[in-house]
Amino acid sequence: MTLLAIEGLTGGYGGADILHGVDLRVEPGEMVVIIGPNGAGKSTLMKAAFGLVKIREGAVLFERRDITALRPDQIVRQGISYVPQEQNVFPSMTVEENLEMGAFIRNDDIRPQMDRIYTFFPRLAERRDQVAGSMSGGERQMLAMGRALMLEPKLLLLDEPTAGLSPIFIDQTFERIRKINEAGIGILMVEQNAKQALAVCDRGYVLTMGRNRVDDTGPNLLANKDVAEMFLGG
Amino acid sequence: MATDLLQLAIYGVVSGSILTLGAIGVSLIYGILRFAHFAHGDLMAVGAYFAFSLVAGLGFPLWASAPFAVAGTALVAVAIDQTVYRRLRRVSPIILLISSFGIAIALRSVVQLIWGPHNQVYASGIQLPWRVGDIVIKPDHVWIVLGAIVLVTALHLFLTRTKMGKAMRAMSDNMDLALVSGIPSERVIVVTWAVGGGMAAVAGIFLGMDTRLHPVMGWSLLLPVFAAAILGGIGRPYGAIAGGMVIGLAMEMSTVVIDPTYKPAVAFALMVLMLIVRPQGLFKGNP
Amino acid sequence: MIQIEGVSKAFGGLRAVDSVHFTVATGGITGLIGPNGAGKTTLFSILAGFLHPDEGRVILDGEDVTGLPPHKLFHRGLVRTFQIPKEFSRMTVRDNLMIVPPGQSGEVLANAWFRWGAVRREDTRVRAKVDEVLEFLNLTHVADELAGNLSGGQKKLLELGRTMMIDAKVVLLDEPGAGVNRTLLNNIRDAIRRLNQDRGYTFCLIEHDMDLIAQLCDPVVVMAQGQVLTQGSMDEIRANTEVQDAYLGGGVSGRGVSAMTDDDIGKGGNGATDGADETDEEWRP
Amino acid sequence: MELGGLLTYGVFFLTQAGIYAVLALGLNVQYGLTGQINIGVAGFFAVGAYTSAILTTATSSAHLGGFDLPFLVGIAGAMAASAIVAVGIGWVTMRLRSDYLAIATIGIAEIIRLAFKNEEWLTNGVRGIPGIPRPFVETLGADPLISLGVVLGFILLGYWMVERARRSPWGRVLRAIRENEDGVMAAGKNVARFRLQAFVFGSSLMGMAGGLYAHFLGFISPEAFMPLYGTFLVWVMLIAGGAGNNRGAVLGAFAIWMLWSATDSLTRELGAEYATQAGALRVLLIGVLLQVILIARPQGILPEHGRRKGSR
Repeated sequence: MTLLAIEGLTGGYGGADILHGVDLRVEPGEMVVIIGPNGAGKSTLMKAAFGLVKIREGAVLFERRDITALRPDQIVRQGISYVPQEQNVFPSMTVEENLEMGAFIRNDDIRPQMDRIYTFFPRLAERRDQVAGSMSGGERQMLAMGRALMLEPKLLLLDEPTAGLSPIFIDQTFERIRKINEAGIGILMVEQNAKQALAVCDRGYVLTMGRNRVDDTGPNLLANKDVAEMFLGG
Repeated sequence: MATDLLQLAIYGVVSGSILTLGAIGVSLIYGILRFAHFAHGDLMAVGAYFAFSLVAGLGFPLWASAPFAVAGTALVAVAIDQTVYRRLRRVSPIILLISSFGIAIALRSVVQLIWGPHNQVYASGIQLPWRVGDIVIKPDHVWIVLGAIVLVTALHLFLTRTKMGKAMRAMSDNMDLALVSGIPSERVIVVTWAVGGGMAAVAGIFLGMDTRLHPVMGWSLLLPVFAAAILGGIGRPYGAIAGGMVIGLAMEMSTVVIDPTYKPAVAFALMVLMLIVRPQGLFKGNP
Repeated sequence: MIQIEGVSKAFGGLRAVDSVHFTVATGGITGLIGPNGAGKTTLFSILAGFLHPDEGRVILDGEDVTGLPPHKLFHRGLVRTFQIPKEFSRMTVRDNLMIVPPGQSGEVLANAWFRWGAVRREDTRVRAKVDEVLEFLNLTHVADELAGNLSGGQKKLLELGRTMMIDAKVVLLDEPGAGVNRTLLNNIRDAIRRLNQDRGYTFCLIEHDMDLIAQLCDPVVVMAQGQVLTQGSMDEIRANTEVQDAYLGGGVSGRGVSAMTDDDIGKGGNGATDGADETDEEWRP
Repeated sequence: MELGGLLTYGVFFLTQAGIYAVLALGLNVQYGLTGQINIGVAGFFAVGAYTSAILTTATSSAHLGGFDLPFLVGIAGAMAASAIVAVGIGWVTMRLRSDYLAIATIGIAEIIRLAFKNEEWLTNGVRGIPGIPRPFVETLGADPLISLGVVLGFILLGYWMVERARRSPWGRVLRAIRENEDGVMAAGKNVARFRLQAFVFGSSLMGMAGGLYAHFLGFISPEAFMPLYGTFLVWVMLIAGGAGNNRGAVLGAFAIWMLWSATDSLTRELGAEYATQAGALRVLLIGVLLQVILIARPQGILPEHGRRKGSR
């Protein structure tokens, strides 16, 4: 059963449409990356999947259920977590509190999941009582992912998880995302660092001007000469 | 002179305690709903009068009527939010502010309608003060300060230990992220009003103990309450504690040099000074 | 026209703009490109006086204008537009443009009362100028429409129209083509070209539509991670592998633009140990 | 009520409503055109009233002055004094968010009220200032119709000033600031200066209304101002009439004043012993009315659609 299916999505903010009939799917356990030049509508597409963008036409299906019209808080309950690109932590709250907020809708014991996250991100365990606002960018990104994982989602949406990070941290972040994915969690992410992202993902979509251009496996896209040119036009 | 100052400092801590309780509510509401709630002073008056009804009407002791007054005021605050503010939230904070100004006036009229325009007291007769050297301390003052400490501690525990309290902080920190985390914003807003209203009721009761009850009692405290909230960084409940104490002490201590009538002017001057020098407050407030 | 000399700006620890040097040549159209977060818009904000640089100088026409407020720079003929158009949505298109000319006598309140005749006459002149600008931009048919009802592309044209209302010397355009349909995009492109050729406007524009850049701009300056990566003609830029890398990411090390460490991003982090934090744990849900 | 009495009442009613209309016009400059929230309307009103009273009354040992100056000088002084107060408060708050201005105006109004009550050398304290001459009493006599005429004249003047300001390039800039401040800055205008001008202009109109009030009643004391209700009524008038629309402001003032006066009959119906309750009930009704308007018809009776044609 396809995990996430986006079909013929058209929409945007307010008046102007940014997306024009985009199709995309994520199979269970798959890692899918969306790349494309700035302004292509990558982040908008991801937000649309999460109910944060006005959708005029098309549908978003999650495990064959139509979630097109649901609000973000309802979509969370379906098993999708979303990590925004910026402002993705609660700055005045501690690491531990941030994680708790990630699990707000859960009423069962969240301790085991929190322990798993601390083992996976040892840095967060060290800083569990530190307020998020005082942490470095890389640590915040870990925390943001940790918060989203607290729900034990089936699908994780990541919006440019490596933006603003130093090279060494970029490598680590991709490594961690791959490990999360290996555990069976579907991943859909938007990335600027297209080469690295394509190298780790199963499949990739290239978006330009709010439309699908190419989709293929990561290695194939990486080898595709047209893809590089798409970023620089011509 | 030294004893005079110490005596004034005691009064300052007492009124600082009252201001703190009011300013915390203002700050909580601002943090989550992003508007300056001008009816907060009058919510304080409503709380004070609820308690008065139980004391004067049913003969309850004041401490026993306080919980009912707190619950009643919290209910009033939530009811106002659900009937009026909720409908205006999507419009703009400016409209909410104007609306709350109207609510302030309406609440005061209701108080006047039900309880009359005159001064009232919880207990007549003179309280026997304690004397420590030349310092005079009224038992009521001790209760006020202790009560404020207990409440602030309780609020602190609520905000740091309970899921709902944390959700309130989360919403005030980053509204969008709270939404995508699945935090139910409407429920948090209702709780915010209940907590803010409850704290206001206690502040009103304390104010009534300290002085007297009067329909305008809350409105006259609105300026110092906001001064305290702004001083502490509006939207920061913890800042409100410091802000409340600074304003309370400054207002009382200033009476050494200026006419006591102008106490509000002292709060005003401090607030204006703050706005010029450091608009974000002592502790960085919400932008 | 504009010389940018070692301009830097940091937010918190993030060096959004990091000792940038380049020159916007008089009478040219300079393109400014680069991946998201490269610091292009921040640089524009500094040039137009909306932000104060931490370091460096901005020279306009030989004069140091670093740190002058927007309205002063405006009066010197330096105008910017915004990525998201800042139109006055509940005012008519015409009024949006009539606002612009600086120092209108009717902006002095007393003149509105006591010299109404003169104010009217001046307004008539401004109105004529507005009509001309609207004509130029093909917007005449929407002159009395509320600006908020315009399409994205029309709003971009309106932004351009504002710069025409004062005879600007240098115009900084922030993504004039973003979210604009093809037809209107050609319209915008022609307007920019005519303003440049016929009226001698100097442009510097941020744009992600590389076709538009290729058609209009020479030279093109590429920014990445707050710094200028390279500059040259669009053909040179396309051939430059560094630029491709900047857009596609990867192959980062030793590129010279990656001086930013993670420690720069947030305060308080134990920067020295960051990066050494490899985990071998598997993620088990 | 016999005809003569009715007529007297009508003149009295119109004069008072007219004074409120001037206040509403002043507030319209601040809120309607600029989006500024002034909760201290009554403060600027009081400054105007006292200034004009002190300038025009005969010399008295009870308060500062009086200076026995002509009525028009009094009004000019009233406008100037309110403007000066507004410059002070505006200078501090113009660069800040609008809610800070709102809080600051509460403070300034409160301080003004306290000062007028306590500084006896200046205002004769709670005993007030009597004997304020009616407008042009020496040349035209003391007929209430003269006062009404004068007030109506000032409404026209105020309306003309505000309307012209609104239609001028100055008003255009203000509307633009309300829409998008950054855009106005990018267009090279000094936003803070325009805001301050609007605030001061509006406040001086409130001062003008205060002056008219003093001359109309002939006696003022701190109690005469109902500090808060003064402010509140003016707000309801403006919101009901249509913020941003000058005709709306004037219409709102007359309509709400009519409603306010009509509810006055409540007081009489209930009898003297319930007078205070009746008063409170009236205020409550107006408070509820404001909420109803904000929810049901926020644009008021006459919406500001004039902005479409704006500067024609």
